[in-house]
Amino acid sequence: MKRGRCKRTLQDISLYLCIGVITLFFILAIIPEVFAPFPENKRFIPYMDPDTVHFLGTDDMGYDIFSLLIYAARISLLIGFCAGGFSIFIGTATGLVSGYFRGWIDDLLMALTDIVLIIPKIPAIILISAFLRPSIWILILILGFFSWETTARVVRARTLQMSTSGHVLSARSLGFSSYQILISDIVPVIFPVLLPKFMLTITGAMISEASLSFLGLSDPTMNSWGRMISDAFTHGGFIREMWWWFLPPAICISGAIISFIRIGMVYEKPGQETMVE
Amino acid sequence: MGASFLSFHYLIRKIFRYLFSFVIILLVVFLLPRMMPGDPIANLVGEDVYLSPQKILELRSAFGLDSPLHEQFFVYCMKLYQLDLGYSFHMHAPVSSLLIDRAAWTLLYIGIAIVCGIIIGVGPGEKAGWESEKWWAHFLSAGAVLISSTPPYLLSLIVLVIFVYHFGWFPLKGFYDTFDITSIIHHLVLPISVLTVFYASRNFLIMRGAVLSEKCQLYPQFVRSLGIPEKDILSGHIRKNAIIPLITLIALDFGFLFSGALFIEIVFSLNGMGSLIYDAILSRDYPVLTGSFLVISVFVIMANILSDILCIVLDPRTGRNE
Amino acid sequence: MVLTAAILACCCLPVMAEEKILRVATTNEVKSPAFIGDYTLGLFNHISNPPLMQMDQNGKLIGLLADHYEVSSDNTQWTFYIKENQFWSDGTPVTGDDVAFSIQMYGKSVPNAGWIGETLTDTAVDGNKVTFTFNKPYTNLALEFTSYSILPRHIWESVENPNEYTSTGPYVGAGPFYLDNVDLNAGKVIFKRNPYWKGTSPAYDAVEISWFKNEDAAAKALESGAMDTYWKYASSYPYAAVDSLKSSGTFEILEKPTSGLTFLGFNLKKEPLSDISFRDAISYAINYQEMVNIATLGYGRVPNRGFIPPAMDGYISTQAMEYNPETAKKKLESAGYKDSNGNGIVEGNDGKDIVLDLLIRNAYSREAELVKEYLEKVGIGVEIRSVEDNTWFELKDTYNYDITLTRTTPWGMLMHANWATGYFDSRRTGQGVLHTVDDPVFLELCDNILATTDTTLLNRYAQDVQNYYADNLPGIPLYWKNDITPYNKKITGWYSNPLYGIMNEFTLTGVKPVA
Amino acid sequence: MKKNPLLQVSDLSVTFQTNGDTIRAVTGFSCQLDYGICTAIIGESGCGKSVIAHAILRLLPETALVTGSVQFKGKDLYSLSLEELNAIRGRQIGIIFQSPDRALNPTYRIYRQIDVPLRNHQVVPEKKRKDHILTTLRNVGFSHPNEAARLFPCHCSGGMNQRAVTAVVLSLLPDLIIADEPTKGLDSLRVSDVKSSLLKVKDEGRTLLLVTHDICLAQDLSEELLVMYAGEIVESGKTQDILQSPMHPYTRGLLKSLPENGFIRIPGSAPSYANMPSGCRFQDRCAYASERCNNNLELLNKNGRMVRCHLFC
Repeated sequence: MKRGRCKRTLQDISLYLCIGVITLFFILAIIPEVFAPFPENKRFIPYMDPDTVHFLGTDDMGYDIFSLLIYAARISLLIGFCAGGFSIFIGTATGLVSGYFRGWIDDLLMALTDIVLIIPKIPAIILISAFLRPSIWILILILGFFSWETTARVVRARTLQMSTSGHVLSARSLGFSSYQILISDIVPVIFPVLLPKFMLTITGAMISEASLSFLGLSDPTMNSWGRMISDAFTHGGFIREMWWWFLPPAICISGAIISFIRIGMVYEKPGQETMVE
Repeated sequence: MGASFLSFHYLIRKIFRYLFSFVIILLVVFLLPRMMPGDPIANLVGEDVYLSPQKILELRSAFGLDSPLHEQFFVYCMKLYQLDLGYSFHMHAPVSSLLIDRAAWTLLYIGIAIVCGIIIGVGPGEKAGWESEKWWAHFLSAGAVLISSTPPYLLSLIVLVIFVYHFGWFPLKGFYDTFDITSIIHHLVLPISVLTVFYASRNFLIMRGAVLSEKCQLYPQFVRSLGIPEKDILSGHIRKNAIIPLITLIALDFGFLFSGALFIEIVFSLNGMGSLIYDAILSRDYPVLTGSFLVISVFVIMANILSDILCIVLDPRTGRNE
Repeated sequence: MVLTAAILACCCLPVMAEEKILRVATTNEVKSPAFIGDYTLGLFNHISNPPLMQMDQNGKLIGLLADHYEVSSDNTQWTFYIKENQFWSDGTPVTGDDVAFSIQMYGKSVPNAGWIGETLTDTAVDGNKVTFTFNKPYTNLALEFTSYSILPRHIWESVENPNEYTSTGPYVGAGPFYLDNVDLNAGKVIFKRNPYWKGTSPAYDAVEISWFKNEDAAAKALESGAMDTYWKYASSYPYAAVDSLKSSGTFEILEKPTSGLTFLGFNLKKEPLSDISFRDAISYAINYQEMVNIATLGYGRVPNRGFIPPAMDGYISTQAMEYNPETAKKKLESAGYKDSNGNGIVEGNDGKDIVLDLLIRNAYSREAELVKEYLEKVGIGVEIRSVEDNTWFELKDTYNYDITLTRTTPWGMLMHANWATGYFDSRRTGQGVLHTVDDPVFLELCDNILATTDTTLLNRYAQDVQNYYADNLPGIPLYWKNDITPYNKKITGWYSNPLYGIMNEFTLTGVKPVA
Repeated sequence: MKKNPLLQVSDLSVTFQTNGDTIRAVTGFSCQLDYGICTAIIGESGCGKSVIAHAILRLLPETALVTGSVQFKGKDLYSLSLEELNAIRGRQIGIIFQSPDRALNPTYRIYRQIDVPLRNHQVVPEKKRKDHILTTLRNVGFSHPNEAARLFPCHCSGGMNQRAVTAVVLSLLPDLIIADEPTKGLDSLRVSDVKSSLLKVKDEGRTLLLVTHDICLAQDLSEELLVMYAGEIVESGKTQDILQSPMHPYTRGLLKSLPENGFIRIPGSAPSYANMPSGCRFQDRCAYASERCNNNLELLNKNGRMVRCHLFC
C-alpha cells in the first residue's frame, strides 16, 4: 500500500517542479529588467571569466551572459508558444475537417499534409525570409506552418474514430449542424490528445528556432537562447571551452522543453480503472 | 471476403493520393529553388572576379536559364523521363553521379544509426512500458525525455567538445583519413552514436507509450485469464499492437534517409547529402537542389506507401472506417 | 635493368624512409575535384602549377614560372621570358608552348577569364619567349597573371572542356610539388614531391591541405598538433582562438597588416546617403576603438579616412577617423537633419524619420549590432536586415538597401585600377563589389590609372584616389586589421606574401623541421 | 472421505487503493460451488460481482488488496506459485469476459485467438486441434465455422464476438466456467443464443458461476443464487425459493423492479464505496429501516436460507 502512495507523490513533485520552471521562465520573459543585473546592451570587457559581478562572465562582445540569458527567455518562449499554437490550430482544423467530412476533402487535405511534410524546410525559410523582412512574426509563421502535419494526422485519426461513435451519430440525427457537432462533441473528446501534441509542437518550434539560428538564418536582432549558443559556436566559445557561455542557454532550452513535455503528459495516466466496475 | 476488398480499395485511394502529391511536389521542388533570390551564375566565380555582362549572358544560355520558367520545367520533365537529373555547373558533374556518391556515404552512417536506433530503442522501450513501475523504467524514460528535448546540433556539439576537443580520442573531420575500415570506423563512431542516441530515445518513448496504453486494454487481461505466462503476453499479443504507431515513424526515417543529418555533418565536418543540399542552397545550384529534393520526395512517398501496407497487414482496423 | 632498379628505388624510397608531411589546416572547402573549375582548388593549384608571376612579401611583383617581362610602349604587347631548366612532374621540359596554350585555354573556356578571350588577338612563341598582343592597353596584366596556373599542353590539349574536367588526380605540375590526390570524403588534398624539380629541394615529401567545415575544428586540429599551420584565403586565423593557441606553447604568431578590411558601404543613389555631409556625420558616430577591440580583439587599429591601409604600397597617411558623437549631431543639424518631433530620430528633408535599412550578410551580425547602436545614439534609425550571402549579392546589385557592411580582400583591393577602385567603380560588376560611385572625377581617375604603367605617375594617382576617399567617403572603413598566421615553432623558414599568405613557393621549398 | 467442493471461497474481501481513498469493493464474500451445479450472483451493476470473478483467478491489479481464501479442489489459489496458477487458469477455470469487442486481440484472427491458449495448455494433440476448434465454434453457434475462424474481431458484430470469446474459453474444456455478464448489451435474439450455449455447457456436466444483472437468465440456468448489494451478500439460497419468496427487502425490491412485476424502481442509489455506512448498507433505501439496522449484522441461517437483515433475527 505504502509504495503506491510514495510513487504518486514522486510524480506530483516532478509535475509541480516543471510547472514552477515554466512559471519562472514566464516571469523572466515578462519582466526581465527586474532580474537582469545589467541592461541588455551594456558592454564590458569581452571574454571575461565568471566572477561575483558577472555570474556567467561576458561574451565576445562584452555583454554580460547572465543578463543575456534572462532577456533571451522572452524570444525563445514567444516563438515556441506562438509557433506551437499556430501549428496546433492549423493541424486541428485540418484534422477535424478531413476526419469528419471524409470523401474528397479528406484526400485533398491529406495530400496537402504529405506535401508540407516533404517540402524541404530550409530553402523555404530562406525564400520567405528573403522576400519578407525577417521579423519574429515571420519566423513564427514559418515554424508554425511547417510543423502541423503530425497534429493533423493524429486529430484526423481520432475524429474518424469519433465520427462513428454513438453520441455523434445521435447528435447528427437530431439535426445539429456539423459545426456544432465538431465544436461541442468532438473537440472536447480530442482535447486530451491535443494537450500533449500542443506541448510537443512548442518544443519542436523551440528546437527548430535554435537550429535555425545555428545555421545563421534567424534575425540577429532577436536574442534567443538558440542564438546565444550559435554565437558561442561561431565566435570562439567552444574553442576556448567557455562552457559557462553555451551550457546555461542549453540547460534553459532543455529545461523548458522537458517541463512542457512533462505538463503535456499530465493526461497520460496509465488507467487502472478498467477493473473497478 | 469484404474485409480484404475494403483494404485493397483503401490502398488504391492512398496510392492515387500520393501520385497526386508527387506531381505537386515535382512542381514545388522545381520552382522553390528558382524562386530563391540570388543568381547561380554569380556563384560560379570567386568574390573578387569581374564578369563582363555578355559573358554572363553566354553562361545563362549555357545553363538554360534564359528561357521562360514553364519551358524550363517542360525540358526538365522531358529529361527526367530518361532519368537524367541534369548537370551541375557548380560541382562540375552530372547530378545523378553526385547524388549516388554522396548518398552512399549518407546511407552508411544514417542507415546504421536508424537500425541501431530501432534495436536499442524498441526492446527496452517495450520492457519499460511493460514494467513501468520499476526504477530502471523511470530512469530510462527520464533519460530518453532529456535527450529528445535537446536540439540535435547541441548534443553533437557537446559530444564534439568533450570527446574530440577535450580528450582528442576521435578525429576532427571527414569520413576517413586513409580509405580503410579502421579509419572509417574511427571517424564514424561518434556521429553514428549521436544519431543512434536520438533515434533510440524517440523510439523508446513511443514504444513505451504504446505498450502502456495497450497494457490497460482488456484483451491482455483476457489472455492472462487463459493462463498464458506474462512474457508470452508481452511478446505474443502486446508487441504486435504496440508496434503499429512506430511503423509510420520508422518508415519516415527511412524516407528522409537521404536528406542526411545536416547538423551532424556541419559539426563533424562530413560531406554527405545534408551538406551537399546545404551548399547547393547557398550557391543556388538548381539542378542539384531539384534533383536531391526529388530523390528525397520519391523515397518519402515510397516509405509512406510501404508503411501504409504494413499498417494494413498488421492492423485490420485501418481503412475499415474510410 | 637499371631502369627497373630506378623505378623500384623511387617508388619504395618514400615508403621506407619515414615520409615527412607538411600538414596545413584551412576552412576553404574544395567542393569538387575539378582542377580548373573548383574555386578553392584554384587557390591551391598554384603550388603544383605555378603561374607566370608572383608577389613578394612587400607586395612587389616578381617572376615565378617566368623570369621577367617586357611591355610595349602602348601597353598592348606583353612579353614573358620563361625560366630555363624547369620540368613537368612527368619529366618533359616546360616550354613557351605550354604558357601560350594555357593562357589561350583560359580565355576560351574559363568563365572568370572571359576578358582574355575577348581582348587577346595574337600569341607568339619563340623558344622561352612568349608575346601576348591585346586589342586594348593593360597596365596590370602582370598582376592578373599571378592567378592563372600554367598547365602542361601535352596533357590538357586533349581535354575538350577543361573547366568541367574532373579527376581526383594525379595532375602533372611543374612546381616543387605536384597534385597527387583530391579526396573529398577525407576532406584533404595531397601534393607529392615533384621528382624533376630542379629548384631548392623541399624538406618535405608531401604537403597535405585538410579543410574543416568550421573554424573551431581547424583551430583545435592545430592546437592538438595534428596540423602544422593554418591558412585561409584573404582572412586571418580566428582571433578568438589565438590565446588558446599561444598557451599551447608550440606556436609562434606571424602578425602582418593586411589590405583586407570591413567597411560601411553607402547606396549613393538614395537620399540622404548621397549627401556627403550626412556621410561625414556618420563617420563621427562610430566608436572605432571599440570596433577594433571587439572585431579584431586588438589585432588592428583605428583606420584613416583614406580607406587604403598601410599594407598596400602607394599608401599615404590621411586624417584619422574620429569618434565624437557631439560633432556628429552638430554636423547632422548643420546639414539640415533635425529632430523636430523630438522622438530621438532626425527627419530627412521629406520630413519623415530617417530609418536606414542596414543590409548585411549573416557573418556580419556582430559589427551590424554595434553600428546600429552607434547610429541610434546620434539620432539615425537603423533596421538590420540579415540575409544569407547569395541574397545579399542580388539585393546589393539592385541597390535594394541604404547602408551595408562588407569586406575587401587583398586581391579585390588590387582589382581594376588598384587601391579599392574595383569596389566603388559603378562600371564594374562582381559579387563583392558595391559599384556605387559614378562621379566622373573618380571614373576619369580610374581610367588614367589603367592607362599607364609609369610608377611615379601611378603614385600620384594613388594619392589622388586616397584623398578622394578621404573627402567623399564612399565607404567608411571600420577598422584596419593584421592577419595572424600561426606557425609551428618546430618548423622554420615561413615566408608570407600579401596575396596568398604562406601558400607560395618560397615557403614550400624553404620550410624545414628545426634540427 | 468427503470430496471437497470444486470451489470454496471463504471470507473474501477486496479493497482498492486509488489516489488517497480506499475502496472496499467486496467485503466478507464466501460461497461454495459443487460439481455440476450452476450458481448465479445477481445485483445492481457496480456491486462488485465482477471483482469477485476476477479475484478468484487472481487477475486484479497490484493496487488491489485481497484477503480471505479461495480453495479450488482443496488448493488455495492465493498460495500457489505463478506457474501453478497459470496451469489452472483457462485450463481448469475459464472466465467469459464481459465486453467481448475489447476482450479479443484486434490484430489476430479468431482462429489464432483460440489456437494460442490451446497450444499453451496442450489440451488437444496437434493434428486434432483444427477440427476441435471448428467443432467448438459450431457449438457456440457459428453456422460456417471455417469462415468465422478467418475473421478479425473488428469485422464481427457484438454477438459474433461474444460467441468467439465463449468459444475461446470452452475450447480449453475447463471444469469451472465463470460467465461475467454474458448477456450485457445484446438484443433478445442473441440472449437466447447465449442461454442455449450455457445450457449445453451445463448438460456436459461443467460447473458454472453466472455473474449477471439479468434475473430471468439466473432463473432459467442456476440452482443456487446469491444476491449482492454494495459489495456484500444480502441473501443466498436455492434460486426457486428466493425468487418465489424473497426475504431480504433489497431482493424484494429487485424482483418488483422486473417488467412483469410492475417495473417499480427502488428509491435512492447505492452508497459510495469510499464512506460505507456502518451496519446494514441498504438501510437508507429500505422501507423497513429502523435504528437497529445500523449495528453490524452477520448472515443469519434461516433453515438453509442465508439473509442479512434485522427483521429476521
